[in-house]
Amino acid sequence: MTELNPYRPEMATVIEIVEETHNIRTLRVLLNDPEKMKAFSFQPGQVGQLSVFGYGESTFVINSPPTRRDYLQFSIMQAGEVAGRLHQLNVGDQIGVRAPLGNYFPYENMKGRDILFVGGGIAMAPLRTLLLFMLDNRKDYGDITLIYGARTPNDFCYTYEFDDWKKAGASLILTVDNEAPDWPHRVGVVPKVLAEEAPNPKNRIAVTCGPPIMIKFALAALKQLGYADEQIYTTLEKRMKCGIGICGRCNIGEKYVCIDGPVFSCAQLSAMLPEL
Amino acid sequence: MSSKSDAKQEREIKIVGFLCNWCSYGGADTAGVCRFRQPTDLRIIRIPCTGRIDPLMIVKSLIQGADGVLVSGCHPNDCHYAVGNFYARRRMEVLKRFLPYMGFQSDRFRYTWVSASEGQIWQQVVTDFSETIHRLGPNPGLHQTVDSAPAVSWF
Amino acid sequence: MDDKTNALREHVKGIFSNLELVLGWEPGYDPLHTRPFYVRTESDIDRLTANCLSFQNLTRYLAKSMNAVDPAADGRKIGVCVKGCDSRSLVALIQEKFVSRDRVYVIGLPCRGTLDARRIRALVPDPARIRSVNAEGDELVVETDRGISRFALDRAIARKCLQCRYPNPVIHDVLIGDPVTPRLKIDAENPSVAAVEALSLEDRLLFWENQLDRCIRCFACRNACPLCVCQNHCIMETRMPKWITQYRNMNEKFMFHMIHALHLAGRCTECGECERVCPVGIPVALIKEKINAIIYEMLDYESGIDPEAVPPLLTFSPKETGI
Amino acid sequence: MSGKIFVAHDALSGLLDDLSKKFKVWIPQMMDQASGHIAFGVYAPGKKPELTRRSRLSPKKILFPSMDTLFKFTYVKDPKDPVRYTIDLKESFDNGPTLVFGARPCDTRGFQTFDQVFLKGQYKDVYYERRRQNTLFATLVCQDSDTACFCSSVGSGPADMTGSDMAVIPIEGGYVIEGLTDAGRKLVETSGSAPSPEQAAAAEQMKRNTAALKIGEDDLTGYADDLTRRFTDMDFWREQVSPCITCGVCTWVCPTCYCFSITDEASGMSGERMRSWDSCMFYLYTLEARGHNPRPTKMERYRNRVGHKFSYFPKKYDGMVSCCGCGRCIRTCPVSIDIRKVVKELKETADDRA
Repeated sequence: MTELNPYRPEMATVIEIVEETHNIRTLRVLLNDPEKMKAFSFQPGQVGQLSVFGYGESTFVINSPPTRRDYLQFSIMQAGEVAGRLHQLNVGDQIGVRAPLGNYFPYENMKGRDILFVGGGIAMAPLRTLLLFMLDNRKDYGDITLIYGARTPNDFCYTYEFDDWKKAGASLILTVDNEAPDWPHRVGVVPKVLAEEAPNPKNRIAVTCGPPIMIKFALAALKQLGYADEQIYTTLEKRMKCGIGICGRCNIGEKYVCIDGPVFSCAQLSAMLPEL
Repeated sequence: MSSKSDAKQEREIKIVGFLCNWCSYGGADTAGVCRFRQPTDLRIIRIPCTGRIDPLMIVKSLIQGADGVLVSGCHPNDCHYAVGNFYARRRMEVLKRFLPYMGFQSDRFRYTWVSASEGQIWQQVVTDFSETIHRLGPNPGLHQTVDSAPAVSWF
Repeated sequence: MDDKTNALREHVKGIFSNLELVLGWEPGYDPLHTRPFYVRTESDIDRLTANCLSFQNLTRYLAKSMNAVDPAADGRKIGVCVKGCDSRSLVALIQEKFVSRDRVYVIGLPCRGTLDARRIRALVPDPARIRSVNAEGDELVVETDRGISRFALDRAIARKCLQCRYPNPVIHDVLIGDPVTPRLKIDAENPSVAAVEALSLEDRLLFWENQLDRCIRCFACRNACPLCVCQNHCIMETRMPKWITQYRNMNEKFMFHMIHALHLAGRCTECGECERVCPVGIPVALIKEKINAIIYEMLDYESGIDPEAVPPLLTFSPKETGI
Repeated sequence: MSGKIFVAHDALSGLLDDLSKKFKVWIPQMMDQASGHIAFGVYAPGKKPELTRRSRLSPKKILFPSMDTLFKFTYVKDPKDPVRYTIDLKESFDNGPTLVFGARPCDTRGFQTFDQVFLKGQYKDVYYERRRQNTLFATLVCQDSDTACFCSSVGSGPADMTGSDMAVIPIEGGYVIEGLTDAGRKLVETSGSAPSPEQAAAAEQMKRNTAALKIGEDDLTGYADDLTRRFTDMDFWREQVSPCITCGVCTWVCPTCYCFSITDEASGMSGERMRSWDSCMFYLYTLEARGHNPRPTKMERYRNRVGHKFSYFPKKYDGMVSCCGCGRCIRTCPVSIDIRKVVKELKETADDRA
């Protein structure tokens, strides 16, 4: 096979598994071909299709940043057939990877500006890749603030990294939806905390990602604070099969989330047909 | 399903047995404990009650090439759950009468009632059903392509 | 069905203020086709038609496209036009509590048979441009670009209609037109089923394989069926549980039709919609007709006659013997 | 040579016999007499092409099978350490030389849509590409439209030979077959004898007459923005699709509907990944793993179908409508929904309708 077959996955091995929460786990994988692993290049925000042969394929964002190349990291929430199977894998198991796919966060345009991350639950994954990328290029960016919410204190991912993030120069605001015993941080849904915190929109870019309902209210809260559409970026999620703009199901009007997305600015979103 | 004579006995016969946990599975156990001689063709799937049987399980087994399907549960009125086998009885009888209409040999499917103490009867049931299936030969399955087929005109 | 368009419109006009909407038919894209139609406003009533082309069974919309169980706040009902066969589906839906009797206003239309577009295309010399289709007595008159053809109505009506035993609605709030004499007696043997049974076992398998091999798994038969009520949870489409793979081979096609038929055992009312909508012309209803015959013989039950009855495979009788 | 041959009616099977030695030849044929079901099937001696009546199913499965294996996989255990294993992947391609004989212009034109999506995008679909490169089309100049046909409304016509390698032109006594591409001409020249001047003239005349026919009353291109305007008018969509039973017939019979699903089927240690036709009319088509569905009802799903063909596709591909006007969706729709009417009414305002 000399020509490139976009449906053919690269074989990869699971080298490490981190149980993040009761229903989210992180897989760290390495492509089996060391040459390909070395040559693998991607941008923050791009996704990969993970295959468990016999179960199917599913899309996950590569949440390790391009600046750290020891492995590719994917975080998976248990939902559906493939994700369910990914949750049963052990270190050493073989999976297929088709990556990188899709577009990425326009981090060049964000240089020199303050950054606000707004995330909820598993949706921290796409933010993590950009956050770490920025922390690894810290001098290029201004203030970096992260508002991260989850249902309960046990639903946060990457808790073991929070200290590193802070040390690297990010301020973290954590919140849970409801009061919880011994919870030292904020309480309330993300959009509410966002409104209370009111980060100044001047020279700032907001990147938000979360469940559809959170996005809806977070966008409203951001606009309330004076953020312009061009200042807000989000990622979209759709059911995908091919991931390469052919199979047809992830379209919003003439845009395909798999190749034209998953990253969209709010300005792009308002120009698209309202079918989320 | 037509049995081709040359295909007969070419491979091992496989019979799927759906056995109720409370009666027939116990019956099969009793037969084993008593060391009654039994044919080895049966692959047993334990089910909680014959009421759990979806006729589609039987159809799927036959389509996928099982040579025979045996369903066995508690005697009517003896169901562990009181009424499960009353439901099952109707469904399986409808299926049994329906199979030949679609071209399946209905002898490949049988349902019986055997209690946990009836080891001897279980031996007879299995032996008899196994002999029936051996007489019919392996299930040739569906034809994957049809070149010519009989026409039916209804009006 | 004879043309009852005017009588139907008149009746609906008289009662429309008490109704939320009326399910009826309107002309389709050409004179051989009809489209189900929701009469939502007074002005829609003049689009209604009711004739030998009113083939769709509208009760499927009651079960699958709206809530026909809970009463409306203003007490208005949903009007639904039913032929004899459709009324049986309605009864079955009432039995299974997908429709409540008080919620619907049933407009019964005695029916002498609906046309089968495929048979007509085979009968007229120039099927491409049909201008009009009309039943005149026992004759069907088809006008095409090349002229007028006439032939016996029986040559052009659907298979289910030729063996119709319930041409008159079994329940109705109003009957439009006079009752019709059934073609077959209630306990008559199903002639199509008998024709299949006349084949040998081997031939029957070949016959069904040949028919089902054409299946393209479009699910039209399933979706048109008023009693296939699982909708988006159908086991044909789920992978958990996985009854069916994506292979398009004989095993899967056969299995699909067995699923469809067995899930309707004791429930199918022989409205023939599955067969009519099949784009590849498989006699889908013929499978279910046999199951109905078995149940009639075994349990003396017919689906869709008595709204109070329980479908026989959803109940049992400890006393029954012989099975 | 002229690149044209004449084939008498009684010589047609002889020609197909010859061609089927070099090609897998697909012809429209009668699949079931009782229901008059015509579809494309592989030619074998004795089978008769059905060239006077339209096929109910389109020939799209020839280049885009309803089920297509992408690759086979096998779990291979490491004999030294049975917990470890590797996975063996084998791609499979099925693409011998193929000839489609007797498709209508609309059928052949349907593949233009496929070409845009499968070959000219950011990623190339190698499975389709290989089949496409190995397939020739001998397309029939179409003589018999019916009330559902509307090829002229979407920029085509009954003599449109876009994408065809040969034209099959019916004349008195037989067919003139004319090579249109290099491959087509080459094949034609080695397959028979040239027509007489009268026959050639009759064929030219037939082509001209057919090309002058207008099949379908309205122009259905240029509706891209009307759909956008109508997008949120749910009353409009409710009225259009109330009768829809969300079966997938329209998408299954359509020569341009290309959406597919990819699934794994395995048993034991091996299995295959395959793609199979999928339909945008199905609820599960867009259902996400966590339960959200962006197109939960038939209104959104049908809107997407119409939008895709008449708005999104033209916006993306230079005005090209992804509909070939064959009318199959209209003809086979169990509830007689007419896509021409829906598209036309996109332009009407609320006042027009009242």
